[in-house]
Amino acid sequence: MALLEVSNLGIAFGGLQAVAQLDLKIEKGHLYGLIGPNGAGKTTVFNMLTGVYTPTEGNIVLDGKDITGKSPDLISKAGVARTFQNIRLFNDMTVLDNVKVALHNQIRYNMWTGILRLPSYREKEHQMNREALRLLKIFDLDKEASLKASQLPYGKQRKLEIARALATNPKLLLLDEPAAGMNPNETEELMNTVRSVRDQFGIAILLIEHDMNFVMGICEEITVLDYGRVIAHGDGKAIRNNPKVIAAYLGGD
Amino acid sequence: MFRLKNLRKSTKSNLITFGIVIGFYLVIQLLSALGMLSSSLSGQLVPICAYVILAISLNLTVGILGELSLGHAGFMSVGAFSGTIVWTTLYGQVPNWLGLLLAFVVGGAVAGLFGFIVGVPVLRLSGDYLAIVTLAFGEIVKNVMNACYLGYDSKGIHFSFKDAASMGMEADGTTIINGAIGITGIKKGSTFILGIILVILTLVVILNLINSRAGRAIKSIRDNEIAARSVGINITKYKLMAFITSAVFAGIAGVLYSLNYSSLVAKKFDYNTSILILVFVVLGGIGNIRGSVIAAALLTVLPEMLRSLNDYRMLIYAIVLILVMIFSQSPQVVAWRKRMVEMFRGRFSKRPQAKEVQ
Amino acid sequence: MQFLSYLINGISLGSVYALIALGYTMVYGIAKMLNFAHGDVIMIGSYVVFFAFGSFGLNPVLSIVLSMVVCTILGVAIERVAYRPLREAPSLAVLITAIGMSYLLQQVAQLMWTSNAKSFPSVVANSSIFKPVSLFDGQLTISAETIVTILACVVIMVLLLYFINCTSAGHAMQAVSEDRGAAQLMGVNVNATISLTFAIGSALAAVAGALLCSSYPSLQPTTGAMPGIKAFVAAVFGGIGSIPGAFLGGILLGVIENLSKAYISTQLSDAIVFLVLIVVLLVKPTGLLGKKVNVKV
Amino acid sequence: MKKLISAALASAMVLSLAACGSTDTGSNASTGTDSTATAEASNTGSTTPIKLGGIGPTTGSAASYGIAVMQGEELAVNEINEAAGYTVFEFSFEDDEHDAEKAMNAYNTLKDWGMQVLLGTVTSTPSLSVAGETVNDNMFMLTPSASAVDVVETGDNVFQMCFTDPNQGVVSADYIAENALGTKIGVIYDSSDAYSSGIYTAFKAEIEAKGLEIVAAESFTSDNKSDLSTQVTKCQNAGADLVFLPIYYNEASQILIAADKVGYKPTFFGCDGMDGILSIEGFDTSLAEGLMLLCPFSATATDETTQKFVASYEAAYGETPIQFAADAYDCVYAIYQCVQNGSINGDMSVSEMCEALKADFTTMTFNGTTGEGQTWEANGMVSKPPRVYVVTNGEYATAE
Repeated sequence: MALLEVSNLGIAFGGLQAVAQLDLKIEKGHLYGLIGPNGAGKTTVFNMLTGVYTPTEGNIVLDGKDITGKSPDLISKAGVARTFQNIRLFNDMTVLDNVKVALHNQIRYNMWTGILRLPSYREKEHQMNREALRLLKIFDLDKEASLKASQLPYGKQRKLEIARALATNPKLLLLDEPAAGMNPNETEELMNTVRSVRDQFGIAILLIEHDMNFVMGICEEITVLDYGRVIAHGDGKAIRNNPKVIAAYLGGD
Repeated sequence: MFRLKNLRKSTKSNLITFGIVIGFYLVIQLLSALGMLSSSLSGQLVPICAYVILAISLNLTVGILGELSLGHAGFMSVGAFSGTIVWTTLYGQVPNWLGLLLAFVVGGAVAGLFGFIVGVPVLRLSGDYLAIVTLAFGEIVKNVMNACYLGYDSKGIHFSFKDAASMGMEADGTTIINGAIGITGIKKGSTFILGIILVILTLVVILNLINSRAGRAIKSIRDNEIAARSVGINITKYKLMAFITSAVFAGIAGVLYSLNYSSLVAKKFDYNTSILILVFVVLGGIGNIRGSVIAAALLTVLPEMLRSLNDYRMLIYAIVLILVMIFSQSPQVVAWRKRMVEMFRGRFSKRPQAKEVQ
Repeated sequence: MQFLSYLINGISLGSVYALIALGYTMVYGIAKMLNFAHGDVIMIGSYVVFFAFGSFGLNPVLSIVLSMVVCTILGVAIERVAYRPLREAPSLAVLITAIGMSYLLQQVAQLMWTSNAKSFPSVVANSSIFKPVSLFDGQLTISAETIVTILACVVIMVLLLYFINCTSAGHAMQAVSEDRGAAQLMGVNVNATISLTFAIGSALAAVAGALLCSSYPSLQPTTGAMPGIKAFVAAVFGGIGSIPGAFLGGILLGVIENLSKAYISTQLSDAIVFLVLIVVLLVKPTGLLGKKVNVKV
Repeated sequence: MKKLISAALASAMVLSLAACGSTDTGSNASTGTDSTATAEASNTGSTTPIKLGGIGPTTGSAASYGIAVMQGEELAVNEINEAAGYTVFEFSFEDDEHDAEKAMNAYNTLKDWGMQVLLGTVTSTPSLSVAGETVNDNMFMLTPSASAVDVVETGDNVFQMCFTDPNQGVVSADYIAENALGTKIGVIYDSSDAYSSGIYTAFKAEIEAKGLEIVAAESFTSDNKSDLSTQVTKCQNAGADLVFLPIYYNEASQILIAADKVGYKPTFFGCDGMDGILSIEGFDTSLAEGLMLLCPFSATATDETTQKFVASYEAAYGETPIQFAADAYDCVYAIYQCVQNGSINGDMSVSEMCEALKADFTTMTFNGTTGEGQTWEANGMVSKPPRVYVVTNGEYATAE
């Protein structure tokens, strides 16, 4: 069975059908791309997968568990993590704390342990620091651990978002335009990082990206959306040659 | 390497805060021992402690959770009334230390309960709407307590929302809360040392909470609610945790405050008091606990220090408030201040000045 | 019949709240700040009318115009000196400054005019146009003040709606309200627009002050504070930022307050008003006529 | 850097406050002029000034009452000092904003100044807290206007110049019943105010004991007092032919105007807080025609003491004194009577002075602007003949 199975997913806002009849199947460890022109409903799909929006129809099954319409925090616990198109970091918290927040459900101790500084507080905090620094190191952010997140340059903020998402120990990672605003060198570097994350953590990654080189370069499977509906599905080569996709991107009728 | 440095940093900052509180206590003790402590200052010590606790606890809601509350005095009020009822009814029947302990526990618990009752529905709102609902809560508490008549006699407890006569008490009855007159004849239970102990307790609990797993969760909600949910934070739980903790300490501060005076009226806890506490928090720096401690203490004594200005006292206070806000918060003024500081540094430092850019 | 008389009392009070709430909602909707000093501008305006009309016997309309001029200058000056430097600062900083400004105005008023209450002469009492209306053989009287206040409210509401929707300055206001940065890029003079907002809000405060004190004639430096808060509640109740909402909220608030005084408890009427507010906001978090704002993820 | 600043600020604050304590701060109406005159020494031979402190609201919503008291006390002190030819009293008045906490601060500030007798506080709620503290310090406290009965019950060192609230309620009820002023009684009172609800509670019990019926008991609070029309309408609908108003004159004037608007003309009856209604700037006094009030003082009384007081008060402050000012004026003269008796002088400690004044007050008879032959009981309550005035032709006239 696939890691993520989405069937007949749809959502309407008022009278507007933003996404309809979406089927997705993502295997464990796969790198999967979701592309489409602006306004095609890609981010809306992410929002449904992570519980920000409640789908009006269809099912989302993660690892055999139905997570349709669950709240975002429960979906996070179930193993879906994400980044955001417009970066959403905890700006007034340090880089390290950004990651430690995401370890919330991984390393736990209760409120009283914290307030009374019971012995396990120290132990757990150390464990969190170690784990967080390990993640930051992967993204070459460990030197900036004590900076505020808002003090990081743009590219590093994107990376921090990925590091934070990984801290929740996901089975599936959703990346919303991870390469937006990056120059070719940075994009290249990011591609390597994404690949290595997949290899190191053995997780599936679903990403939205406008940079075709990026998508074609790393995604093993791609689904194309237009006006909220799937218009194509396949590997990079198949998509590139699909006339419907070309039409959609060129804005042809 | 880094880990130790980071831990040390927050611990060091907290230790300075405790140092300031203990230092304040020691200075006061010293002045007192030297006979240099004025009645004016000694009379303000307990209220200062109460306001410091209120400012710290409100900062948890405003600065750490990031939600504006204009009803903090409401929690203070329910805490003060419940704690004072416990204290006056138990007075003389149990040892004083036990009566005090119970008063504070009950005051904090009742305020916390109200925090829960108010918080559950209200925390779904945010921003100015949350602010206005908390303001409404504070005003409801004030109006209800103002119209509340409570007493007991041989037949049991009597209660009315109309007037004293409607309670229908026997002649031998004792009135506890007498409407607008409130509770009178309260035996003084609060002392400066008790106040300082409670300030330290508040600091320990709130600082430790902030620097723990729960505290990070609360801060993450403040910084970005959507992202917080996406990393698995149960925002309702942590919003409530912050809100209730804040209410509990407001209640405790209320008890500390009310047991310092022989009478207690609901009118005291109106929106002006809520706003006063908010002023402490904003002036001290939103989210800055140490700032709240210092601002609450300074702003409590400021109007007293201005007494010699007579009629112009509150006028000057208002002007100071506006100027301090502009001076500390306006981006332009802050930038200008920085430039001035640099200029002075440049002029007085021995280091050669940077070359002018061509 | 009794119910009707209570209802009229409620509408009378509500129309005053509505008038004040219009000013509140304007400033909030466009400058995005809670102007806690609004109630105190009302108080200053009332004093101006009191002296112009009551002491110097100026024509009531002229007195109100004079008061509008004074309040406009005052409102713009307050915005320029106290609020503008904090425009980019955290919104709480502006809130505290507004509170400081509220204290300041009250203190200045006390120093200038003492704290002794003044009995405000009704600006419409001897008017030849507006007369009290007597219904059911005199069993029910609607005072001239109430009629004028409601008329003023409706006229001002219509004018404001016209101004905001049909003039270029009004469009600029809407643009600033939607997105200050974008408006600036589009060439809207944000400072001037916000000043204009304060000017209009303060001019409305002068009218509100004259009518508030005509209906409830006790003028003290603290007169504006509580009606100010209540009107603010009314504005939130109706959906803050919405002009018809302020009108509806104000009237409803006055009616609820007076009916609970009449039938439930005079002591708890405020508690009931605030309770209704909480319930309304929980059911409809942006007020009765407020727009729902979606957060884009 | 920031830490340094905050630490510096904190220590500066502590030090400056300590300094405030050790030196006398300037005070509101300090009349402590250089006391060089020694010729006409008092009976005991000591000319050390006695330090009188006053507390009341001089800012905020109750400021008009506090300021009246301050002026009344100040006037009396000045007159006495001038007449005696040396500084009998030094006087300082502190603001309490009608708030218990601020009143305690004011009290402590006055203690630092060296206050020996407290003439305050003006309003009941702050009084209750301050009275508790004066008991601890054994400082003599004579309040001109804080009339809650709890104030004097706090301790035997606390005395009142005004009638207690229950006393006013009872006397009003008796007067109304005896003179058959009304059969159906309406009441409008301020439920958020200790003074007003205190009178109402006693009034209600007494009037019902006299067999009269209260048909409408309406209240308002300090928050919703701008609109009092519904309360008036309820009294009108209940058919009340006498409306009892145990409230202050500001709100009373609103009620009179509201009643006039709906054409409601019952007999209105007020207590001492009503005095001042005729001098409200802009108030149409014809609306108050027939208004009755139970009040120990009237600015139009013809006795010599009152006339002299009214004349010098008007000369000094440009306004007609209200009962608050008169009670305050009497407070100073009552203390002065004890000085003339030789029972107290400025060299006595606070506690000695308190004991001497307690002994004097419970035995002496005092004639002042608020009544002849005033005496005090050991519990601190004053006993003086109540007077009822009725407003006739825009003036107070003694009721028959």
